[in-house]
Amino acid sequence: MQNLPHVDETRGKSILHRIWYSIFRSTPLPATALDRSQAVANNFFLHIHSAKVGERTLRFKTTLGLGLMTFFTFIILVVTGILLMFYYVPTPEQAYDRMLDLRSAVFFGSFLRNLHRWSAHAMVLLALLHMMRVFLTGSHKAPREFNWVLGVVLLLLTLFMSFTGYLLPWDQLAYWAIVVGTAIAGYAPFVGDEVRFIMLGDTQVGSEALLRFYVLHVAVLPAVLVLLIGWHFWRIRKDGGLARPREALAASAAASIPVPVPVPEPKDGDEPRNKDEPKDGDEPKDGDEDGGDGSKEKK
Amino acid sequence: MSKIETPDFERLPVNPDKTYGLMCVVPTRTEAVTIETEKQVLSWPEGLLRYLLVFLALFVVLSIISLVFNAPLEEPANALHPPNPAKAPWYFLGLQEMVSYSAFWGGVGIPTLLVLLAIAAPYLESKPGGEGVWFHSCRSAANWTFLTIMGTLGVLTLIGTLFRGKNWDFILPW
Amino acid sequence: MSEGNHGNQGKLSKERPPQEGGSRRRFIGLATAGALAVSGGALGLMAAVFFKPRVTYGPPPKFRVGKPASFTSGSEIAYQKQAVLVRREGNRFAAISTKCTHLGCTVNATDIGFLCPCHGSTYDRRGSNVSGPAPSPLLWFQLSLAPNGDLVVDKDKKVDPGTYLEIQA
Amino acid sequence: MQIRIAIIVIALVLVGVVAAIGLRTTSEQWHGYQQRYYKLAAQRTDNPAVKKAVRSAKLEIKQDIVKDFGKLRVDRCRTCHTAIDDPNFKTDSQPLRTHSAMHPHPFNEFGCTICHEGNGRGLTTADAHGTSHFWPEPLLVKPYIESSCVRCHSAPYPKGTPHLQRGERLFVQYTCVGCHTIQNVSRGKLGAELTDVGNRLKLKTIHAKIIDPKADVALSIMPTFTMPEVDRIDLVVYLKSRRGRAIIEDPISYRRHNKKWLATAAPEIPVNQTAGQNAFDRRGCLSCHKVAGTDGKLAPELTWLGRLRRADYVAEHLRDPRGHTPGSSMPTFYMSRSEREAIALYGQSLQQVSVPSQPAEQYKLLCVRCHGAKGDGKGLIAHNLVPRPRIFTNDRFFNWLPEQRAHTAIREGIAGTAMPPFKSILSMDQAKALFAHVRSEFIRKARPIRKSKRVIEPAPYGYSSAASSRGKGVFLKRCYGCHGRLGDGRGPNAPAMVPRPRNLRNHGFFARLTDARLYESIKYGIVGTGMPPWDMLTRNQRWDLIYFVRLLSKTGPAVKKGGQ
Repeated sequence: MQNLPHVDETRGKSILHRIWYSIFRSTPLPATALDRSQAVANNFFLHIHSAKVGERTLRFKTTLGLGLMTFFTFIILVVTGILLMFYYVPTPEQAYDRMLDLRSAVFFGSFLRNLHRWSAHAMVLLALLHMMRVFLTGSHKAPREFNWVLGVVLLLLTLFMSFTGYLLPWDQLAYWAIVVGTAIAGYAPFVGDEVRFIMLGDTQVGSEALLRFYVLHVAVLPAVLVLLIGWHFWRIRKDGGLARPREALAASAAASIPVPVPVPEPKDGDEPRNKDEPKDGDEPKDGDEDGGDGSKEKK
Repeated sequence: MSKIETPDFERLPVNPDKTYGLMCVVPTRTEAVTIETEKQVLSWPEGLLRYLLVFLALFVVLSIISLVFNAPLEEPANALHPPNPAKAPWYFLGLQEMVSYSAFWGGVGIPTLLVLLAIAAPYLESKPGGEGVWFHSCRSAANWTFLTIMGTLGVLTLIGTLFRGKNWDFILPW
Repeated sequence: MSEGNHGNQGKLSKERPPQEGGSRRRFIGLATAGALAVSGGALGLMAAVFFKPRVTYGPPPKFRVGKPASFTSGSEIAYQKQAVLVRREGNRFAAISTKCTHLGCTVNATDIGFLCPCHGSTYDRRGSNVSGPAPSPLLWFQLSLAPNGDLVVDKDKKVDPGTYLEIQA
Repeated sequence: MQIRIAIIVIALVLVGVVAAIGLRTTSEQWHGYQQRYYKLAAQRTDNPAVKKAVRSAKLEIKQDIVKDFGKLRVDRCRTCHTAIDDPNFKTDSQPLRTHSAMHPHPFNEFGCTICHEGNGRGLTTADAHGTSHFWPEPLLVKPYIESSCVRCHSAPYPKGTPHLQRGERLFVQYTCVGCHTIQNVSRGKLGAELTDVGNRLKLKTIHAKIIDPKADVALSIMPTFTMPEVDRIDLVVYLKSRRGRAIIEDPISYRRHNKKWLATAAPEIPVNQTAGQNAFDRRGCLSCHKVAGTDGKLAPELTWLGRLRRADYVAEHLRDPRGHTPGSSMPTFYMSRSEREAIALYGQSLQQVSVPSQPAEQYKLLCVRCHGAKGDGKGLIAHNLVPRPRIFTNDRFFNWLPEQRAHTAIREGIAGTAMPPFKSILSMDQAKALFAHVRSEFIRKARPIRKSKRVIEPAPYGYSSAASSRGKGVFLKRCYGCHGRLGDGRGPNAPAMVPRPRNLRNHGFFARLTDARLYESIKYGIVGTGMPPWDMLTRNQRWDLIYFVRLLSKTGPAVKKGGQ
């Protein structure tokens, strides 16, 4: 092993210390600027985030916290969704009865189902609002075009996620929404009927459709969503953080497009380069509007 | 590495086996995303505390909603009796409203165009300016176009949600 | 990987930032942590109880076997599905598990006790393991009387071997 | 610092919210019921063993899983209704009350919802009793619970089901059998099939549909029967009990039984007046028609049927009412020829009528039921008649109508409609006086409509299929908007029109109509109705149209020649 700092620091300390540092690689409650930067950089979940952010980035007015909230609803949905899976059976005979069970016989089931359902609605709403925020602040423009495209795809996935979840209770609301929704898909030119047939696995909504929607809802779409959300966050850093008003930028060349500049001489107060992002330059000032996946590590 | 003066390794002793840094791969020049113009704060704790606040607020609001309103559960699915009206989830009611005029254009044509338009938006709006500012005057045309589209969808959604009753007839919600 | 950037880290200030109202801040921090721990704990606890089903769909552990009078004295009636044998001796009733304590085969009741067909364990009439690989006696379950006079076996409640329910019939 | 304060505030709110969640999650309605039961049960029992068992009982969800009867039932009713098998709770109020001893079905073998319906999985009152708008099977209470017996006990129904048995009789009595099919019971083809209506509709819906058939389906043709509420309840009990194949019946014997039933011919009866009267009563004719004091308030009065219609007319009408009088609301009953003839024979005996001398009294006796006391065409039964009765207040029409045609209509009736010929009741003079009365009473504006000289151009050629198909072309261009593509008087404009456009397929009506009158109607229109004068058509086009109408109504030479 190389002589990493914590190895030195913990040598001869208690086993608890050693376990802590074996996991987190930084002090539990970092108080100094260095420790705090380390805490962010050394953490699997936080390292996607820069160690420092612009003050403006954190201002509520800048983003209204919408992207972050969308992400948090997704986290809530994943947790409640996994719990609900323990009592759900994706068959037409059982699905509805399981809903009734969740409402009556399963302890805490009613609240979890409510939370899942309302969070799903909230996620769609928040994603839409987030999209509006991004557009209205011009944050989709170069160099952030592709992240906007990712965002559009994420929005569509969110809608599809919500739609597939809609069928699972197998009640009238679900059944007819799916009948109508898939019939709309059937109007797609040339491939419509095929697409509808493949979506339903049958000519009409039945047990095959329920199973397919279930698999999409609990496995395929969440996996794709997680992947794309990660990409979305990573792109925020790569694209230079939140969009800033031009007036706030130096009038010089490096406006919004990364341009090669000479390595500046290190000055006092320089930040440590993030280890994973050597290209970020000496001053990682990329704020992070959405990179909050570290909340669970926070406390 | 050679260009950077050897720092104080009191706390983080350098690994003697290490002979290169990634920066060395880049000859003489490196890329900076922007030039620092604003005040920076440490994301731990300033950022994370705010994230925590947002999360807690969101969770509290959703919990209260879940406590007060039960998730809807209607009759068991019955392929023989469509409810009247059979409505999709609210976010598709704009679509359903359009579908009630034309199945292809409302359900496939216009939505596809809108998605393509959304994807193309940043490429269409290529003139720089107005980034990071709410309703910047130099982007008013784009903003108004966007708001008009979203507003139209919103109005359609509202009509589909509130103003449509049995047999998809117009009704007043009050 | 992590060594590449050591170069700059030394430049970071190692002093603690000046604290405004240190003790107040600490109190708030502790209170917040406490409140979050309490709510998180409560939610976690409820989520944990969530996993324990309050109803099951298999054969119910608590089942009725009819009126005591329907058992003749000295009878032993085996309930295959529930793997329970109900015995009447005089006015005393008992419910004995017929599940072998070795590996769970169903034992057969005989005149002299119980025999396990799988690995040859034998038990006496009281259910005590006599020979074979069985490590412990057969379980005895609680018998009780429902208000309408039915005998109820509750497989969730074990009683000491030899515990009989006495009913003045 | 502000942010930290905000966080602690919201964290404290969270503690409160979580406490509320915890409270909601851990406090359940049934806890209280079970606690009360255990306390009372221990007090009331004398048996020490029971006392001990009850004292040590803990709160739990009690459920009965029943797989034997159709679908899987998970009934948790005993969680609240803990006392149903405890004989010490006979006089308590629900939920802690002993189940009535009348039924020999042990609840652990049958469950509860098989008889009581409701949501067996629910654990709150609203949920379990299915009072929510969304639960398809709300709890059945007396007397509706009788309908559940039929799940297993097919006819003859068991004791203790008086409402069910009466409902079965009422289903025939109110002639429901005429329109509705229930497999192995009735063969009506006009209304919805009711074989499994008990599975499909809630009590409330069935009830509401009988009270007002048009409330749910605006264009329903089912008439609104007047019946006392007790009858309606029993009918609902009977209808709720219709659940298709009973659980105990295996599919094969059900099909065998059904096949046999389908092949059963309608019973023959002797063709005489007494048998006819019996059939007339048994068939429930009076649940729609009126004879003397008994009035179903839905169909024409038959008190003097023998004076108006001949027996063969009645028998033919019974055989196929809607074919005979297109648009009639009367269903086709499954009757043998002998039964039809016997009823027709009985109809001939209905002669009793004492015609008052005053035209006003005559109008009250003979005309009010259809044309209405105010002459507005809104008589008691008007909405069941197709075409609707003439509206006397339509002064434009009646000022245009030649007087003599009105007199003929009274005396001869109007074929193909409900207007009967009164010639055996009213003399020509009486008819004239009656119409004079109608004119003075209702037709206010005596403003004669100027009649131009009517020129009826003679037919340039006779009927040919080429001519009628040319007529069809004109028809589809000019006439379909009102008369409908099929010529059945149900064009897209028809619903808004008063009077409705004529059904051009009404054989009876058009058989009486001369070509000349058809030509006149087309050329000059019919004043006071939606029929405009078709001036722009040529003579040949008009005749082509007439030939097409002849074809539609099967009154043309083509039919006589055995053409189309």
